Amino acid sequence: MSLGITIVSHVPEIAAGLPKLLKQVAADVPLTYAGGTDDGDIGTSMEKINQAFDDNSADEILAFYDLGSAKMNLEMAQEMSEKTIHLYDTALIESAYTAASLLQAGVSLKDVEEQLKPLKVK
Amino acid sequence: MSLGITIVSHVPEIAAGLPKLLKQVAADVPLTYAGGTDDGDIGTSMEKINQAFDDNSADEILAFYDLGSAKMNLEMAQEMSEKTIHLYDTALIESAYTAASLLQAGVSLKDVEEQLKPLKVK
Amino acid sequence: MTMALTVDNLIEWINNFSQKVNEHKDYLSELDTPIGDGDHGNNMARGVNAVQESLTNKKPAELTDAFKQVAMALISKVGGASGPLYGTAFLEMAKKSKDTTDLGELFTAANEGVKKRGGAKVGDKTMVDVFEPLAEKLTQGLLEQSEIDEAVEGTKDLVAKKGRASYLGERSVGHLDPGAMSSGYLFSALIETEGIL
Amino acid sequence: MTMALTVDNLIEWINNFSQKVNEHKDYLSELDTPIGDGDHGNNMARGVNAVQESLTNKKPAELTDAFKQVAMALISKVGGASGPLYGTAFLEMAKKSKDTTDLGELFTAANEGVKKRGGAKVGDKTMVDVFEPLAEKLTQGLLEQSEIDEAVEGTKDLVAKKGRASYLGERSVGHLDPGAMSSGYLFSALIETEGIL
Ligand SMILES: Nc1ncnc2c1ncn2[C@@H]1O[C@H](COP(=O)(O)OP(=O)(O)O)[C@@H](O)[C@H]1O
Ligand SMILES: Nc1ncnc2c1ncn2[C@@H]1O[C@H](COP(=O)(O)OP(=O)(O)O)[C@@H](O)[C@H]1O
Ligand SMILES: [Mg+2]
Ligand SMILES: [Mg+2]
Ligand SMILES: [Mg+2]
Ligand SMILES: [Mg+2]
Repeated sequence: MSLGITIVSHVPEIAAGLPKLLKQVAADVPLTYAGGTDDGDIGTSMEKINQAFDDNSADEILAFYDLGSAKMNLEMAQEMSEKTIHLYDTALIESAYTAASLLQAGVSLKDVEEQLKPLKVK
Repeated sequence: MSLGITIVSHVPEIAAGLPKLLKQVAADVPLTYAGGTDDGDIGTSMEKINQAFDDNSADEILAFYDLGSAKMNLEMAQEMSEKTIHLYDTALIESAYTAASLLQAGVSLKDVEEQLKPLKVK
Repeated sequence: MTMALTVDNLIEWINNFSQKVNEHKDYLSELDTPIGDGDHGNNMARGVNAVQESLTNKKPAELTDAFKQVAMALISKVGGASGPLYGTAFLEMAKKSKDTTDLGELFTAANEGVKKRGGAKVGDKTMVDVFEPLAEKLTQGLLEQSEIDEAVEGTKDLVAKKGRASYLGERSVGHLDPGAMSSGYLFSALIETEGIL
Repeated sequence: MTMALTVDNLIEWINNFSQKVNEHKDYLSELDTPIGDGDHGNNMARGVNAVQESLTNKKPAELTDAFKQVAMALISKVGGASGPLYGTAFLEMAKKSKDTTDLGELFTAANEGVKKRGGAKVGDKTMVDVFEPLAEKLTQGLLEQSEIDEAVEGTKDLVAKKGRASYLGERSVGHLDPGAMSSGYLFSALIETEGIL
């Protein structure tokens, strides 16, 4: 069972930029992202999130988001996806970075989640 | 005494993208950012941070950052700046968004800081 | 004596709603400015225009399909929090429409969906403050414009607990909730649709 | 009998350091891979090359200027956490060099600066684990390569408490700290500089 990460942000640049930070410490962790609305404006898109889940080579995904409305689209995509999607209400950048470093080091999902707990901010 | 925000990220795209999210809710709050190293690689640059402080039209600045090494460069820039710089060890995106909405609504620094407290994650 | 919901009057209802949203687009965005990001009118207009395009391109054969088409267009095109929320409302109506055409029951299901999706309850200064009391009125066969106005106006004095406005806490008091206003249009559009109620 | 620190042997020392960093660039980045982001060698190489350029372009007249030029080049060019840390170390030496040329005192000041800048203490698996014991050895006039090796090697069994490696917690054990290694080169370069100790 492989574990991957999906980043969801209202801003296309943030969604595309964060994986660059994560790649540095997690070259082997499958990373995908969804940023902005269908038209590339500020917002989120359930379809883009769906696509990011599909494009991720892992079959179990840790998903991180910025603001509340992203979470609603994430949950709709989660309900539609065949993959197991874990959603975290944690600080986007900080928790994605933590998860990426730990997954790269081969840490189990349970232990990753333990380290994400103090990063819950929403 | 006007209040502004400066965003510091290791990734140029994140630094440039986050203000787009903030501008939506805080059109009148002075916002500047510093992202990446001098060469535009992943990292931070004290000089870029300095410049972001200078370019900010406010004379008192709330500064937010992503990872620990950004904080060190921020502190060096803070020591060199003539402005009053407040540094927060809070979730970058979430706390910058909170601060921006509140400053736009005319909330005092003290009250903003009160609302930032639960967002401390580093 | 409630008259029947049909594909035709559903489309008319949705067209009425679209017209109101487009007419009041700037007002909805204005309401969203002090306590949000100022895009609710643009979001909703983008959404309802996509809905109209969808219903025109492919006229639904069944009520369930009609509700689904509305939901999918809103989910795809709105972009803001109101997208998954209105989308969920119409998806729940689509599901429920397999068993009933009663608008009270349909809106009760829609309201439950919105509450589950967004985690808001009555009093949180959201569209739930319009959906919940008016679903009740529909069930009682008592929906009137004055009730709609009252529900929308009632959000003014509330402290926002969900969505972007919640960041402002107490400072959100004194402003109408934009999503409550657009929801008000959805119910008004119902009243203005001949033979649906 | 400590010999004097001069602008000339300071430059020679820094040149020796630069050479070591460039020589072991890939090794430093390799050390940074399992417990960091794999860039420490590149960061330090970029930094020391900028230092050499600065010292060549403008030969400093005074020790204080020399330390300052080194600091500023590192601060500008390193890019990672090690930039402000080494930068602070050399800035503190610049300040201290107004009062003394004693390397023990200079490195004690440098170590205090690094600790203050990064918040690390001995045992946190950082460059402080090299700076602090070796500043002490310098003060006692007892700096030797074996002491340097021991300090660097000692970071292997530690749990990282600061910097990127700290995200891995217990899993950082078994790996040398890259910043400790590059700091080791700084002290080795000192030993290899004629007449400075
Ligand atoms: N969690 C929630 N539950 C219920 N309604 C919500 C929630 N979050 C936001 N809303 C509604 O959505 C409206 C804002 O919609 P919109 O401006 O389109 O989205 P966004 O806030 O993403 O820009 C609010 O006025 C409120 O009625
Ligand atoms: N807070 C800190 N205090 C002291 N030393 C630190 C701290 N953070 C990092 N370091 C040192 O910096 C080294 C990493 O430097 P480098 O790889 O250049 O920076 P980055 O981690 O930003 O990529 C670590 O091996 C450690 O010795
Ligand atoms: Mg909005
Ligand atoms: Mg919006
Ligand atoms: Mg590194
Ligand atoms: Mg780095």
